[in-house]
Order: sequence, then structure tokens, then C-alpha cells
Amino acid sequence: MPNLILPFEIKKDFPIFSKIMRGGNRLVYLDSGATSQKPRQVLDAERDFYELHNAAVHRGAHLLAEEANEAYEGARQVVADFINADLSELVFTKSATESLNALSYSFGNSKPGSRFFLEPGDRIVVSELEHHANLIPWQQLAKRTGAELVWFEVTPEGRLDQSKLEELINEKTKIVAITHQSNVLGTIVPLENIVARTHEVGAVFVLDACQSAPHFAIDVKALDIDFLAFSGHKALGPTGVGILWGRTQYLNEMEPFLTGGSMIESVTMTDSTWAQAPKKFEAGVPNMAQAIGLAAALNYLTKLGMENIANHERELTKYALTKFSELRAVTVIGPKDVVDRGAVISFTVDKIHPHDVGQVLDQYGIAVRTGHHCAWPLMKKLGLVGTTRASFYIYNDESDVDALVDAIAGAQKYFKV
Amino acid sequence: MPNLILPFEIKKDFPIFSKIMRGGNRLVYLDSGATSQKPRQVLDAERDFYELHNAAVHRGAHLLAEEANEAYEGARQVVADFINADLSELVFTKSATESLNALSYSFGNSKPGSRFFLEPGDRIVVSELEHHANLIPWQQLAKRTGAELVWFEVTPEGRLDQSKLEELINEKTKIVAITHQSNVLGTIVPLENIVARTHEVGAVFVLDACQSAPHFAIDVKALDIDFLAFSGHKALGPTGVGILWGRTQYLNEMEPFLTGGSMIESVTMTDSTWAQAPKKFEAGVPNMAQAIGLAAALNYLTKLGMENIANHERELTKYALTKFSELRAVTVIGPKDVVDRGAVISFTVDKIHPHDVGQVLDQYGIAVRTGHHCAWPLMKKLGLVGTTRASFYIYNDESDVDALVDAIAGAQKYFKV
Amino acid sequence: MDLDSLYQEVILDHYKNPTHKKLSPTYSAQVHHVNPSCGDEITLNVTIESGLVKDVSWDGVGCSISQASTSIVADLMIGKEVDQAFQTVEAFSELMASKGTSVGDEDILEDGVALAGVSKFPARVKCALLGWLAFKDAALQSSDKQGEI
Amino acid sequence: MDLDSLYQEVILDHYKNPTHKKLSPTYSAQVHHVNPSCGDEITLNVTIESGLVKDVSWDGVGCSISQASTSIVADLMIGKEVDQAFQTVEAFSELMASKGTSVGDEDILEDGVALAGVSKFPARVKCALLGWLAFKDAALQSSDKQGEI
Ligand SMILES: Cc1ncc(COP(=O)(O)O)c(C=O)c1O
Ligand SMILES: Cc1ncc(COP(=O)(O)O)c(C=O)c1O
Repeated sequence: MPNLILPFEIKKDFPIFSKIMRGGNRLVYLDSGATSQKPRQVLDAERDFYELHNAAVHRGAHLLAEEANEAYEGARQVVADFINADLSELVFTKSATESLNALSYSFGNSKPGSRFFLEPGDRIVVSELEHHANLIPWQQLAKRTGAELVWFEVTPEGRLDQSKLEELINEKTKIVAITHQSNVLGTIVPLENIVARTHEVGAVFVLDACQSAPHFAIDVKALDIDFLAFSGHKALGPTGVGILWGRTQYLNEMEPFLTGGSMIESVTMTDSTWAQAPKKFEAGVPNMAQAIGLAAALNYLTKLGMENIANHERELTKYALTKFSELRAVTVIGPKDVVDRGAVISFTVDKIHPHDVGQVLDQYGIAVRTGHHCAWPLMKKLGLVGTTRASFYIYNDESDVDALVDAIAGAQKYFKV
Repeated sequence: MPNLILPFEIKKDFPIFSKIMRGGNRLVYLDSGATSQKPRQVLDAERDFYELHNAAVHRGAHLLAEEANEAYEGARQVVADFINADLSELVFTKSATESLNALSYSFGNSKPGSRFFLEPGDRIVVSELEHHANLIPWQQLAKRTGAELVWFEVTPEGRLDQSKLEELINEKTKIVAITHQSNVLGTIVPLENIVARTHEVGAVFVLDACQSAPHFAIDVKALDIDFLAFSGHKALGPTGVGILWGRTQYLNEMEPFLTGGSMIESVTMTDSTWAQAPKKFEAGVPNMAQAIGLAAALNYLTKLGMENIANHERELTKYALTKFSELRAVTVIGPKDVVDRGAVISFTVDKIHPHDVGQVLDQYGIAVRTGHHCAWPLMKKLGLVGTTRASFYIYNDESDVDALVDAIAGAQKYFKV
Repeated sequence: MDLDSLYQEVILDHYKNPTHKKLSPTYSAQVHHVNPSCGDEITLNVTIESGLVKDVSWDGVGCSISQASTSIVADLMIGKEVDQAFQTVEAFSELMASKGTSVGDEDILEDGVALAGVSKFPARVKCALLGWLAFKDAALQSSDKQGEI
Repeated sequence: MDLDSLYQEVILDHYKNPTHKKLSPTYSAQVHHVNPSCGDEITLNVTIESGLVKDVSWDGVGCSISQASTSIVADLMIGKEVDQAFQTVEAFSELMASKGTSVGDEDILEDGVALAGVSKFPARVKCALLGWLAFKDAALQSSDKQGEI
């Protein structure tokens, strides 16, 4: 099958790849798991908004306000289409972190009788794979409400252990919040049984799609989930914009999170009533330019084709895993094959601390991430102080993997191990 | 005194003023109270970040991450200097709305014994001048904790009535949250007595500086306040960035608001501890490009000189108020002189609904805001269904006021009143 | 001037001399609708008997478009069968969504076609719809009640 | 290669053969410091008697810079008067803030000057400081305690 993603061509859209790095090297960017680079199409869309249509949405009747509104709501439609959602279900936040906190605070604001109301005896289920952003908000909600926090464990290979599914997700469970793909190990979590069980017990399922939505096609209806969060900046989009998606019915049943302008129906000094979703969850003048930039980013991805992107990343991951398997001193942490696995590879190098590996790679112009990757409990579980992580995207190709492999050899030579 | 602000020159930095508006007119932008326009210096700073330094801050050890970190922390320094604050006190949020909600939720998360802990019998004080963003979060906090919400009233002229200061801010008071300048009437609130009384009873003072920080010099130390919030987009900055400032001691005493990556000290599945401020309040990959854009905006303002800006706006307001006083059918709502008053003028036109006034002005290329301006309780108090609001900034001059006055006459003719 | 397509004579007439703008003492349903973004408010009464709209009356504050539109809808609906009234609301909603591409069917909408130009001003569409949606809401509530009896 | 300014021979030696890396059974203060952004952790014991640093010992996990730096600080502080030790920490902090413009005073910092190059790598400065700040914290705590006695 021909690879339909051509990183060499794609790179021309990304100005940052013209940069000269330390040691006079080209940029080998293997840190898209932390944040992606941005094509000029995204930067142009933002600039275009500011230069031609900038005004506060939902608030003015003048031409600029009309145009700003159209651009902003148009962006909402693009994001909705991207995950096969309805327009009224799509909330712009500042980040996935905010989206997940919005859920945890809104649930915490629920009144008795609401399906989202939690009290002692109730249960929230997460997993050991979670990024801090999909762990701590639930941990804190549990503390505030007296609910119990329980979690799926990971297997030594870094898979989610679903053997205790029925036991973990029991009749007391109100919320199940799981990552779609581990940002550390690349593990993709098969959701079907978990979602089915969640609904069987009458709970809601929250998907952290930070590491999946930018990399393969997501269909919220097909997944049959209830809420989803992801960040724009990992999907070619600007910083400062995230997505919260939820079923209309749930969003309308929920208490608001941030309160203020534009999310109200009526206000007196002592009382307020709320607008319908999505407005109810978008208090204040929104991040208009960033929403519009994100729409441009998702249009860029859609044009490449999410299927093609997923194939490209799979091939690249396979290539990298094969190369790594030939390196005696390198241990891949997490799944060693490309089944249910994304383009994120964590590894350790014998006798060299991840931080030192990263430092040497940097000297070769290679950007990776090192440390606990905001998943400290997972690191502890796996008995590691940290890993070096390479994550791939549409602008990476085999030459980047080769550069990485050579640089690892360079690090070993440098540290004489 | 010569006017040191030259709107004609300044406009050259703002691409949007080249736009042709409805009816072939030039853009007369009188809606900076809702959001300001952006100079190319701001757009360039954002683009420069994306094209040369984009990476996730606080997380990587590679060159781009180092540069991104330097740019982001450098931006923090610029904002801190702008309000005479210390670096560790300055938190980037997505908006003033988020900043104010962050306070209300963090206070709501407090444990008994904390100075921020609220219970029935405690009191929160706001005013009738407040924008919904500085009213509803406190209203909701009062509801959640059982505390009492009380408020300063406005005089018929639209001033804050401080005659009941001692009664309103009593020993039970924990929080006083007031706007610096009304976004509807332009009223500037003299803070000295209120802040002194707040501290006398051991409460904390929160300033909504949305309409002041962009327009005149703010010195948090001189004001002796405890917390402050403003939005970047009203101060020439990008959308999607706001500021929360608080005294270091308080920020460190407070519970966090959003939880997730980068705001932690340590994390296990069941417990977390927090980093010091400001990191404690910046969960997740931050809005880096927007923070950097805001710094460029504040540098732009500082170069013009906040004193000069304030003088320019005062002169322009005086000119507009004089012109308006000559129009029989126009009623200015709010202070009629320029004492303790900013460059925001709300008015009504006899027998024409504000919305219809705005529509006709739009036809002349004039952008104003109409309606309740997210201050519905104030409108009701003043017995109004809404106003038309013109708000001025550095790129406005007397010709804009003249255009406005002519267009109002046009509206009267059009509606035959 | 583009404005004329928005503020047709008919609209200004209805604005200055609104019809049925006095709440009836009795009704089968009363609703209160607001437009939160601009503060327009109306209260609207309908009386429905045996599937027929017997009476519509209202009171409110707001811009010329919202007030004229409510005056028009009141006038138009009285005497219609409920089903037909809903179809009329449907036709008007479609007109408002047309972004200036439709002139509206005068046989169905009568004076309502004067509001066709509003569809070119997206920020005003909700002004024009206020009375129509209030009527629909009230009519639905009153049909519900009849169902109960 | 720029890297050599970061990873001086002295550092790699301390990393491979750290000194005083075995927690003493007794101490006047023990602290546990972590670097939350990368996960480096150390536990450090100090024994202070009559204003004199009698012993420093530690254990921990982390990168070469943090571990070597802690080894250096332990070696350097033993035998110093507390005041002098604090001045040394101060001098090291200044070196780390120098962004590559200072080479450090070898009379004061001894092996610590080998870490001068770290100041050119802002992301690594906190690695280098970990042990020094832990020492300072422990020494302060133990002085406090002596104050109590
Ligand atoms: C006085 C005042 N407070 C708060 C806000 C809320 O700001 P934002 O919508 O940018 O969060 C505004 C502006 O809308 C304002 O004028
Ligand atoms: C799996 C996962 N969840 C949540 C987040 C948080 O995203 P953000 O920091 O953009 O809010 C990240 C990325 O940092 C992630 O990888």
C-alpha cells in the first residue's frame, strides 16, 4: 500500500522546520505527544480573523461582530464534524485539562437527584494509564464528595487489565474516565466492553482523547461514549483552545462550570438562570481566534485523511520498533507490536538516565520528552524513574527514526556505557 | 498640553482599519469595551513564537522547550511589570472570567481554618455596577457555601454609593469584589476607603480591572489590593488569555482550581500535593502563544505611555460628552463629567431602541455595542432595557466622535423621530 | 441603502402601532420569553379552543424588529387552526434561515414577509423570531393541557 | 561539542562514583526533595553540631547532573561552619543563574565549578540545584532545632 502521507511535502507548510538547531542540525521533532507544530494554514486563519473580522461574538450587532460570530460558529461546525458530533454538543474550552476539570466541577455542583450527583458510597473509575489531567480532577472530586476512586491496573506490558471489569465498574459507579491512548506508552485502550459495562450500570463514560483525536478518526456516536476531551495544540492547532464534547441531554442537565457573561438566560443580583448548551459552558468572550485556528488545523488533517495519517504513523512506529529491537541497550516500555498502539514510544537506555539521553539527543537537533510525562503513578507502577519518549506525527518519516537511533548510539559513546 | 497619542499614526499598526465597511464606509470602531483591535506587533509576536520556538513549556529539555519556556516566563515578567507585581504572583488564565471563577472556586475548595473558608453567616460584598463575570461567580459561591451576598448600590448618576460602607463591609465579611471601572457607564470607583475598610475587617479585596488595566496605569502595591483580574483581548492582546494576580502569600495558602499536569509537586493514584504559585494555578500546557502576544500588547501600550493614553481618552470623552450635551434627544447614562470616569459612554436616543440605533450606526461603518452589556441588574436598577455604548481607545479621535454624532442624527431621520 | 431591506415600512408601522399588545385577562397558556443577549422580553397569551387559535395577546419591550414581529405574529395567528399555525411558524423560521435568498410566501406569512430582509442580518434573526417562538411554545403548552383534559 | 561544557569529566566521575551516598543512621535533620517536572528525588541527612556541619549523607535517583551535584555538595559541606556553608550555597545559586557568563570561584565551590556549564542549559539548572537546596533546607531545619534546645 502506498504511503499517502508525504512528510517531505508536508514539512513545507511548517515554518519551524527551517530552523537550525543546536550543533547546526536540522530539527527532528519527536515531541508531538507534548505539542504539535503548526502549519501556516493555521497561523494564517488566526491572523485573518484578527485583521479582518475581530470583534466580540454573541454581543454586538455590527458587521464585525456578525462576521466574528459566523467565523466562530463555523469553527464549531468543523470540530463537530471532525468527531461526528452535533453542533449544540460542542464546547470550546482552553484545553483538555480545562474540559476535564469542567466535567468534574460541574458534576460536583450537581444537586441530589441528578445523575451526576455523587455521595459517599458512589464510585468513580479511572485507570493507572491516566495523564494527571484525567486523574487529579477525579481524585479531587472524590475527596470533595466522599465518593470512592478506583482504577484499572496496567499489565506489565502496559495494557489496560480488563479482567476485573465487572468488579471495578459496579452498580455504585457514576463516572468512568479513561484515556483513549496512553501518552506514555502509546497503548490504545479497546473501549467497547468498558463503555458497554459503564452504560449497563447507568454510569457515564468520559474519554480523554488528547492522544487519539489528532491521530486517528474518532466518531463519538460509533464509540457510544458520553463525554470527550481533547486539546487543539496537539492537533496542529493553536495553544489556548480545547474541546469538551458531551451528549446534548447531559450538557443541558448539567450545572454550569464557569459563570459570567454570555452563558446566562437571566440575571438578578441574587439569582441567575442558564442558557442552553453549548453557550452555558462558554462564559465570557471566548478564545475566538484559537477556535478558528483549530478549525483550520482540523481541516488540514481532514484533507490529509485521518485514515492515511493513522496508516502512516503505524508504518513509522513499526519501523521504529524494529530498529529499537536491534539495539541491545534500549528497552521499549509498553507494547512492542503495532496492535492497538499509537505512534508514541517510550524507552530507556541502559545506564543512562532519560534526562541525559534527552540532552544528548538535543545536541543532534532531536526533540524528545523525558521524565514522568505527567503520569507519575504509571511510572511508579512500572518501577521507573522516567523514560525518554519519541512521538511521531505527519511530518516525521523514517529518516527521523534513523537520526534517533544514531543519536542513541552517540549518547552511549558519549557516556562510555 | 499636547496630545501625545496620535490615532492617525497608531492606526497604521492595526490592519483592520483598512477594511471597507457596510455602505462603503471606513471603520469607526467604538467597541473596545467589548474587545480591542490588535496591532501587527501582537500578531507578529504570536507568529514568531509558533514559527521559531513552539514547544510545550515546563516539560521538555530540548532547545525549543527551553526557548518556549524563556518566552513564556519572559511574558510573565512583562505583565508583572505592567501592574507592578512580582513574578510569582502572576497567573495566566484564559480570561478575566476564568480568573474570577478561579478565585471563587478556589475559595470554595478551602478547608475550615483557612481565611478563604466560607460558611453561613459569612458575607461576600459586590456592587450593582458589576459585570456578570464579577457577580455570578460570587452569587454561586454564596449559594454553595451558605454565605450571604450583599452589594453596594449605585446612585442615580451611576456612581457607587459608599454611604453604607461600614454597614456593608462588616466583621462577617470575607470577600469584597468590585469593578475598577464600569463597562456600562464608565464610572471609575474610588477604591481607597473600600480597600481600607476591607482590610480593617480582615477580608480580601478582589479588583475587576477589565476596563481599567488597558486604559490607565495600575499599581497593585499602591492600590493595596489582594487580587486582580483582567483580560488580554481588551488590552490589544490576543483572545484566549487573561490575568489573575494575587499576593504570593494568599496564592500559596489557597487551594488549587484546575488540576492536572505541571501544577503538582507529587502524585499518587489517591493523593496529590501542589507546586508553588504561579504554577499551582496553571494546570496543563498553557496558552503560551497568547501569553506572549499579550506581553507584546502591553509593551506596545507601555511604549505609548499609560499616562498619555489616559489623557488622550479623557480629552476624547470630554469632547464626546460636550457634543452629546448638545443633542436634545440623546441622554447620557452615567457620569456627565470626566471626573473618575473612563472612556465608555452609554446613551439612549429618544424613541429609538438601542438595538435599532446600533443597526443604523453599523450602516455608517460605526461599531458600537447595544443591550445590557452583561450587566443586567444594573440596567434593571436604572430602569432601562438597554443602552447604546460607545467606548474609545488609542486609535480613536475626534473625527470618530463626529461620525457618531452625525450617524445618530441619521438614525433620527431614518426613524422619523 | 441596505437598511431599507431591514426596516420595511410595514415593520415600522407595526412597531409604532402594535396590534394585540394588551394581555388578555384569560388564556389557555401564558409564556414569557427573553432574548438574553440583548434583553428583549415579551409575555404572550394564547387562547386555544377545539384546535383553533381563538386569541393571541402580548406585552413586551424590545427593538423595532422584535416588537413588530410579535405584532405581526399575533395578528396572523388568530383564527388559524393550530396545525396550520405551526406550519406558518415553520415557514417563517425557514425564511429567517435563508440568509437573504428567500422573499417568503406572502400567502402564508402575509405581513411576515416584510421581515424577509432580517435574514441578511444574522444578529437580528433572533429578534425577529422572538414572538414566533413564544407563540409556538404557548400553543404547545396549551395543546398539552388540552391533552390532559 | 557544547555538551562537554555540561558534562565535564568531574561530573561524570561523581555520577559513576558518588560520594557520601549512603544515608547515615543518625542525623540532626533529614529532608526529601523532588523535582516534580522530571521526577528526580533525593533524601539528604545532615548532622550539625555547635555550628559545624559534621556530616552530610544522601540517597536518591535522578540524572547525572542532579546526582553528581548532590555528591559534590555533600563532599564540599562536611567540615564547614554553617554560615560558610550557606554562603557557598549562595555562590552556587548565583553561578547557576549566570546563563553561562560566569565560571565560578573554585576556591569556594571546588568541584562545584564543574557545573558552571549547566547555567547555559536553563532546563537543567533545577537538576543541579536539587542537592544544594536540599542541603540548605536540612541545615536550616537543624539550626532551628538547635535554637530550640
Ligand atoms: C468589567 C468587566 N468585567 C469582566 C469582563 C469579562 O471579561 P472576559 O469576557 O474577557 O472574560 C468584562 C468584559 O466582558 C468586563 O467589561
Ligand atoms: C493523555 C493526555 N491527557 C490530557 C492531557 C492534557 O492536555 P493539556 O495539557 O493540553 O490540557 C495530555 C497532554 O498533556 C495528554 O497527553
